[in-house]
Amino acid sequence: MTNSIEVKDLTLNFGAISVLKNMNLDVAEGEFVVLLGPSGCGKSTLLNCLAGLLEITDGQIFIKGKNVTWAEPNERGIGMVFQSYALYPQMTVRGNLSFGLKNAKVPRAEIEAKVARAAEILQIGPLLDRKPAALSGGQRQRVAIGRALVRDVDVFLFDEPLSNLDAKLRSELRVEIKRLHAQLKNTMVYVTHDQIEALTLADRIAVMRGGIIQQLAAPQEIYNRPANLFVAGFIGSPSMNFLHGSTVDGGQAFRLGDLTLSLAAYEGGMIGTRDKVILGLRPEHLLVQETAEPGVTIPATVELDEPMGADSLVWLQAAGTQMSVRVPVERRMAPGTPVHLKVDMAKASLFDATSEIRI
Amino acid sequence: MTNSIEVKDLTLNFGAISVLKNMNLDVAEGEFVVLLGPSGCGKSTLLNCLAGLLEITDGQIFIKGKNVTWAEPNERGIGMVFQSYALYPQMTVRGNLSFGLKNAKVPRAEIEAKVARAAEILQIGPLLDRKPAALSGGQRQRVAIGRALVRDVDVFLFDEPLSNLDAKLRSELRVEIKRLHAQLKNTMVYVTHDQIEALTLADRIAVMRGGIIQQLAAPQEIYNRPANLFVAGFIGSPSMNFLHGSTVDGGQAFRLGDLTLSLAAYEGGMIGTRDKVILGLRPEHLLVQETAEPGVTIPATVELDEPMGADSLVWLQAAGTQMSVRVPVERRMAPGTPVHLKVDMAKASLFDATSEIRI
Amino acid sequence: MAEARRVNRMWRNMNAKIAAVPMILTTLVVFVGGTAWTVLYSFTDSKLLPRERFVGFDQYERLWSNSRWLTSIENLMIYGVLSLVFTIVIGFLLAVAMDQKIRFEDTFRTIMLYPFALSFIVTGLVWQWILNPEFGIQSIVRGLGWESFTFNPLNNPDLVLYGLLIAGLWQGTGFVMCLMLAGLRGIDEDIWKAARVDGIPTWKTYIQIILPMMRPVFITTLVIVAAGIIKLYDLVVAQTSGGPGNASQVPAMYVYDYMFQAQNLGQGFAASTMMLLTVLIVLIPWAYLEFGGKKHG
Amino acid sequence: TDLEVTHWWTSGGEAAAVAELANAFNAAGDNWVDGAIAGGGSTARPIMISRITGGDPMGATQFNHGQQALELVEAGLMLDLTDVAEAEGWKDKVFPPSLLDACTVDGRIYCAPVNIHSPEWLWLSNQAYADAGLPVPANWTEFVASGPQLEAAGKIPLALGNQAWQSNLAFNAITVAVAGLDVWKQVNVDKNMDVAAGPEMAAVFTAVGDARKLAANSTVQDWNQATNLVLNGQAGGQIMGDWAQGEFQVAGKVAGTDYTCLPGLGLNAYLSTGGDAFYFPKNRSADVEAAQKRLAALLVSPEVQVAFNLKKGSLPIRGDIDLEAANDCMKKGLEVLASGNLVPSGDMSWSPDVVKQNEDLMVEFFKSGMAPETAHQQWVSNLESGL
Amino acid sequence: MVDATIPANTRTDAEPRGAKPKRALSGRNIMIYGTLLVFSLYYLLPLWVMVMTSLKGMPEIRMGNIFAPPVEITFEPWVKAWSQACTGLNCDGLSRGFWNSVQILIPSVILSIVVASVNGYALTFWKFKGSDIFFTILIFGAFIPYQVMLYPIVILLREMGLYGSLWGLVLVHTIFGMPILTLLFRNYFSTIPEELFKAARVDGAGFWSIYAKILMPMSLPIFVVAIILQVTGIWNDFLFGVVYTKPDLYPMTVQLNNIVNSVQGVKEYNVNMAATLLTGLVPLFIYFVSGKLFVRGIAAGAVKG
Ligand SMILES: Nc1ncnc2c1ncn2[C@@H]1O[C@H](COP(=O)(O)OP(=O)(O)OP(=O)(O)O)[C@@H](O)[C@H]1O
Ligand SMILES: Nc1ncnc2c1ncn2[C@@H]1O[C@H](COP(=O)(O)OP(=O)(O)OP(=O)(O)O)[C@@H](O)[C@H]1O
Ligand SMILES: [Mg+2]
Ligand SMILES: [Mg+2]
Repeated sequence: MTNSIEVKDLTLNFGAISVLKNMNLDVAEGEFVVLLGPSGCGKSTLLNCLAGLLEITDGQIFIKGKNVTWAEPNERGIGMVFQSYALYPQMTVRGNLSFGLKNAKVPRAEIEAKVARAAEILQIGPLLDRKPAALSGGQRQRVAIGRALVRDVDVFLFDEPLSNLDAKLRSELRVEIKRLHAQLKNTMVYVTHDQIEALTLADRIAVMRGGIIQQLAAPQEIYNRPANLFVAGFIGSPSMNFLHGSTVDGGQAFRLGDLTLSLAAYEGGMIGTRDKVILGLRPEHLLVQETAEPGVTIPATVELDEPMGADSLVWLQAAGTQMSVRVPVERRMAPGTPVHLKVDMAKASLFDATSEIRI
Repeated sequence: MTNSIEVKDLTLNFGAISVLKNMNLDVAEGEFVVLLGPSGCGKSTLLNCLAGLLEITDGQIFIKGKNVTWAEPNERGIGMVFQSYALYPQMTVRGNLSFGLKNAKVPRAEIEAKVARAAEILQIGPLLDRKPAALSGGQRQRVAIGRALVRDVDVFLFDEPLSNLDAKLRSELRVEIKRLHAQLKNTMVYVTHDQIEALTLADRIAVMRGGIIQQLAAPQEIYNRPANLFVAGFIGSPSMNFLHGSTVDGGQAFRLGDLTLSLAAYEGGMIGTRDKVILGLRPEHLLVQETAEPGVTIPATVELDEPMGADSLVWLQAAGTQMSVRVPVERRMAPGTPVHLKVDMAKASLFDATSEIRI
Repeated sequence: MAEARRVNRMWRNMNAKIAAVPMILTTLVVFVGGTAWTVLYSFTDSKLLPRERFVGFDQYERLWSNSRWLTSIENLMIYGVLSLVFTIVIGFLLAVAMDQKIRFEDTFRTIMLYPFALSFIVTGLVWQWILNPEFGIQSIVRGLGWESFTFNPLNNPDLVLYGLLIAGLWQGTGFVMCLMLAGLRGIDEDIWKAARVDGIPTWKTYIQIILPMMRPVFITTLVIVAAGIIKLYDLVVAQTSGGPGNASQVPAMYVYDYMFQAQNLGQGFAASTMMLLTVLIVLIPWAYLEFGGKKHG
Repeated sequence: TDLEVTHWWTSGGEAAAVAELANAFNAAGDNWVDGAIAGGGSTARPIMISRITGGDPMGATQFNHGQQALELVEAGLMLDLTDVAEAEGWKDKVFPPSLLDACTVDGRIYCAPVNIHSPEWLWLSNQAYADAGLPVPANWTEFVASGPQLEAAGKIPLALGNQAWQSNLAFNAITVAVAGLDVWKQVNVDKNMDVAAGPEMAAVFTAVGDARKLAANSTVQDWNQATNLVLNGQAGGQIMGDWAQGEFQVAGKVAGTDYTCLPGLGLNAYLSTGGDAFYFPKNRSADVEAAQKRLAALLVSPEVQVAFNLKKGSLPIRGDIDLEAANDCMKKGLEVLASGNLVPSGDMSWSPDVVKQNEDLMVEFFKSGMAPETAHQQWVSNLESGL
Repeated sequence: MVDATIPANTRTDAEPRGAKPKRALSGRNIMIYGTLLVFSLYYLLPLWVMVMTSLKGMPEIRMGNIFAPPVEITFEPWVKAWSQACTGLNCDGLSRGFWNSVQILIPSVILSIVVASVNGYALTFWKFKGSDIFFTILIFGAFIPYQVMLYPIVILLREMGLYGSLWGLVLVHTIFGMPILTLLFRNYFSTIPEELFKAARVDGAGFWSIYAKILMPMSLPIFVVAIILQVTGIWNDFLFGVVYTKPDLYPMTVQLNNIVNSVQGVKEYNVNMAATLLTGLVPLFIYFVSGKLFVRGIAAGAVKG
């Protein structure tokens, strides 16, 4: 048994509403799994089930091979970090860190040692005697992590720990969490709806929708080979461009009106001839050029040009829809300019329009 | 008087605290100005002064050449869109849109025409009879804009209109606002602390700190030639890398310990020999390569590698500090790898370490 | 221009200023004016009608040598402390019980809250009746065969305050429970979760974490309950008339009796002034916390 | 004309008496608007005073004789009744004359006395004594002596309401009875503080201490509840004013057979002559003023005096009328009155402030273990505050 | 200890799965419901006694047990309390006060709530110099015993020419309701985002129209709380009703006081209880009907420090 967390057939209903549906999830020892999905898809609910904060309707949960389905939260060997930090406002940082330990009747000296160690790891030593109200957002977040840290748990659960912070701080703390993970080697389950966080932090990402895991895979796999249309559309900002068409010639080519694109380079399953398919192209996998190349380019007209610092996002009208393309920021394009978009079919995704599953 | 907004020596104190200090700002007819700055720097305060929602301590405000310093908010010809939408919860969308017109005793038929037009522009026609609670975040935002739209104002003021939305919606609405501006050609003043928004939307960006405008210029100018250290560090994500060193040989080269970089390609003022300067290098202006090139490269060791979808951020230890570099996502780098960073000095920024001003 | 600015400032928000007039008048004329008037006349020897014959601190000297007044003050302090402690403790306990996702919450809440709808006069009468030794609890228990049972607080000078307390708590705790319940419901759910993950037992979470977090609720409650205690009058009049003897006298009764019955306004005003002084002593720290604290924090 | 009359006569006997006044007034073509306020003078007086000073006066209002309304008169808020008094010849008819003196300020008359109330009565329950197998005592001394036996028979020897004024009334009654007329006068009229602090009064306090023991088990609030205890034989006796008689009468009890009354507690048959009077606050309307004067005249008229006092159980304020219908007790009172054994009431000689302080003192004394000596000292200093 | 309840590394169907089984009669539940029941008894006892006593005849009351239900139910005490009980010469019970109370109640409740809510509104959104000071004094006013203010208010009303009139009393209720109500409204309004107010100002709405069109419709919960508190307070008021009006306007509580205090021989406890219940009916009804809204309203902002 090498899995740190095993979720078996987990179902959770709130009254008549089924929030998690027969879910299975294995997390390996030391793995960093990110739960990603739109608001209300059940991410927090799943996390709360793992922590024992919600009573599940059916199924089993194992942590380190132990069945903890009925165990109390503090008996599960988990630590949890909340979005709103949930620090105890009237206690100092030290009090916050040691409260759980004191309660577990850990000897004083040991508590102090643990607090000191956590403070060192998180670099909050000088803050130990302040109250949470006197801390900045990032510092509070660190204390919240520290509270889990002192308890020497095997599994860390994070519920959107960075979403209350501003962009700059967020990117700093992201790096810090990643480093922490590298240092502690704990198992971590991390909820977010920020893609950048998911992509940068995760060993594996579980993309959820409506209480069901849509795809569980490594970030690059999810980014490059999304399992279905939902995952493809959800991951990546700006979104993947979708072209609704059909495959012809036994799957040799994609056709949309006059446009035909060769699928020779496409990496996927058996394509065959299909009436309705959707071709997904990421903005950075399209190349803007002046010349047309039959079977590889799509003619387009520039609509708008959004410089974003390092690169620029160009919005174009192409194949009857709006598409976006990423170009270096030096390349300014005037609205109305006719151009051609060269498709890198090796990096494209093709979906069946009915089942929405990747072909 | 061709300026749409003129702010003259504006000062605003809250009691003893001076929030805006002797500020001057001219916004041209039809211009899109973004106010950007860290939290608490006075962006909202400035906007509220423009709108007449705060009583200023000193100075004058002109809108369309009229002195509106003492005018009521509704007499200033401005419309305002708030971060939390601030829709009237008990009124339908139609009620929200027409409330201001009704207050102004506009005839009924005219109100209807205006509401219909705004609904069309914003594509909220089918929502007119819903209450705000029954709208999605993006729809609410559109209604909030509509409320300003119906009033046919010259100036639109936006206070972080997108910051409550999720990333996906945010990028969609950003494009929409830009298109709206192209269509209406109103003057717009837009507060945000999201750089992407600032960079993509603005004709000019005003970067503020502590109630003072640090730099007011076009986005690319701000990005590439930040006026001072604060602007340089604030704009760009991940942040610009800073190297603390000195200039030698009458400004021919930058030196940090053993490292010497030629400043021949640097585009700036008179450099001269200075004891303390700071060299700013953006992550995307560094090239990772295996070979050293004296005077142009910095030796570095890979620390961490953050894949972010399209590209990947590599954190390195170089020249005694931590630096980040942007590389294509395909290029994975193992921690510990020694590499060399090639500097594109034409895109670098050099600051005097004392005055923090760009040289 | 500076002149124009000032004029402009004056006329801005005219409606708001007009709307505040009732409040300003009430505070200035009634509360400040009335108080000042009372304090001023407390230095006179006014009898039935106020008159400006100043006698210095005579009224106060008499007041503080009057055994009824001293008893009243002592009673108010004992009753006040007990009442504050018990209302808050009971209110909080009940709110905690109500917060356990129980069944019939509506019913329980209505039961606890309805006494608040009844006036102190009614409360006093009913409890006088229930505590009456001839009809009430004492006679019932004796009727059950326990002949020596004695429960006659209203006629025992040592116990009469507890008799008042039973009635006062009956009337007021439900409302405090509502305040507390509302406060409990306002606490971030995540705090609870964090405490559970930390393995803190529920009771400990309430005492060590939730209680300190409810400070604002406690302050509101304290203001409301304390205001009621200082004004305590109707309940005493209805339940004991201050008796037996003077054992349940309270300051408000002293004020009323001396102003109107004894026709010694000066003495009544002096007693009022002392009561107001007490209020100030209680309120100044509160005002400091409420307004002063915010500015500095 | 409508005339609003406020008063605090709300018990059974009192209400019946008021009805007599109202009927007489209505019969004369006016309209008596009754403004009864229950709860006794202490509840009602503040309301009355507020209304008079607030500028919304009633047509007429009850006060006790004496200083209660003095300042209102001095402030010019009360109607001058001198012309009515002269026309009706009150000076000659009102007896004892001290009653009219109490209505007179600077030679003008401001109130119409309606009755004489003497508080110094001991009411005894014949049935209670029969139950205990004891003879009905003839005076306070015997009553005190019979106390323990009564108690042994399961009776409350002395019924006493909890309200402060009742304790004070008992005190005053015992003072007159135990210390006698001279001491009373020296203390209350001459205000001789040496006498007040002297041994005679100390004896009074000892006597009151005895009364305290007898009343230890009495827990009722109102005076008529206490009377009720006597009336149905649960208590041996009660010190209460002559108005208690109204209650016996309403209950159909007969003086002499069912109950016994001892004026001056059977020791010194002196009665103090307090009582009720009506005042007429100044009013703007001339109509009302005329009606007020009509009512004033009516109140003192012989027919009304007879009808009213019979119901109320109090004594009439004129010496020239014949109360044939009066019962045993009233007759005893009339005799005392006729013989001139009168003392001025404390209400008339002391300010309400002093009276209130004494009430506070007495109620505390009766319900606590305060030593008689302490109470005595306190009492003297209370009197001194009113000098 | 953990291992005792959670056997490690074994997978059978017998081991924990799904929801944790619960005992209905856990110690915790017994304690919670036990506490609630005991207190409910305490709260209900007086009501029980009042209702039972009011349905008994005097003879039965004299026999003793106040907690026993009546052997013979009689509604006579109710009839008597409502329409026959005497005070002085007036023998029409509570009935004559009822309409007076209603007449006093309605304008007093409306005016006091309007004034207090406007105060709260001004104190939240239109702060002027010194507004916090006025607010502090107002709170101070909440503590002033009414007896202290009785006399100054008599003078005030006399000078305004309102003494003895309905409007004088309405004014008094407005003044004394102001402190606590203003506190409630201020706390509630301060939870409403200021942006909403700003948006309305940009839309050209003035002081009053923001109040009436934007804030009022949003503030139902706190208005409910205020109405409940005021109805209770004003309906139950005795002191102001009797001191600042005249007999034509005396509220029901004055009759109640008269009935309760006019002892004719023995106390008629049954009539007293019936009168008490009758007087309390209006506020009781309001509590029974809107108790839920009351708690919600309080939660919605009244308890914010
Ligand atoms: N106590 C509850 N009772 C009923 N439904 C609930 C409860 N808690 C959550 N839900 C529902 O369960 C669903 C999942 O909620 P959950 O909080 O897990 O979403 P989430 O993925 O964490 O969303 P977010 O990103 O907004 O935090 C939602 O539709 C929510 O409405
Ligand atoms: N009513 C007020 N009284 C006192 N100080 C205030 C008030 N409103 C704002 N401030 C202070 O003025 C400064 C500027 O506030 P402002 O709201 O303009 O910042 P901002 O740039 O909009 O920040 P954010 O990005 O967080 O919205 C802050 O330091 C704030 O604390
Ligand atoms: Mg969530
Ligand atoms: Mg802002």
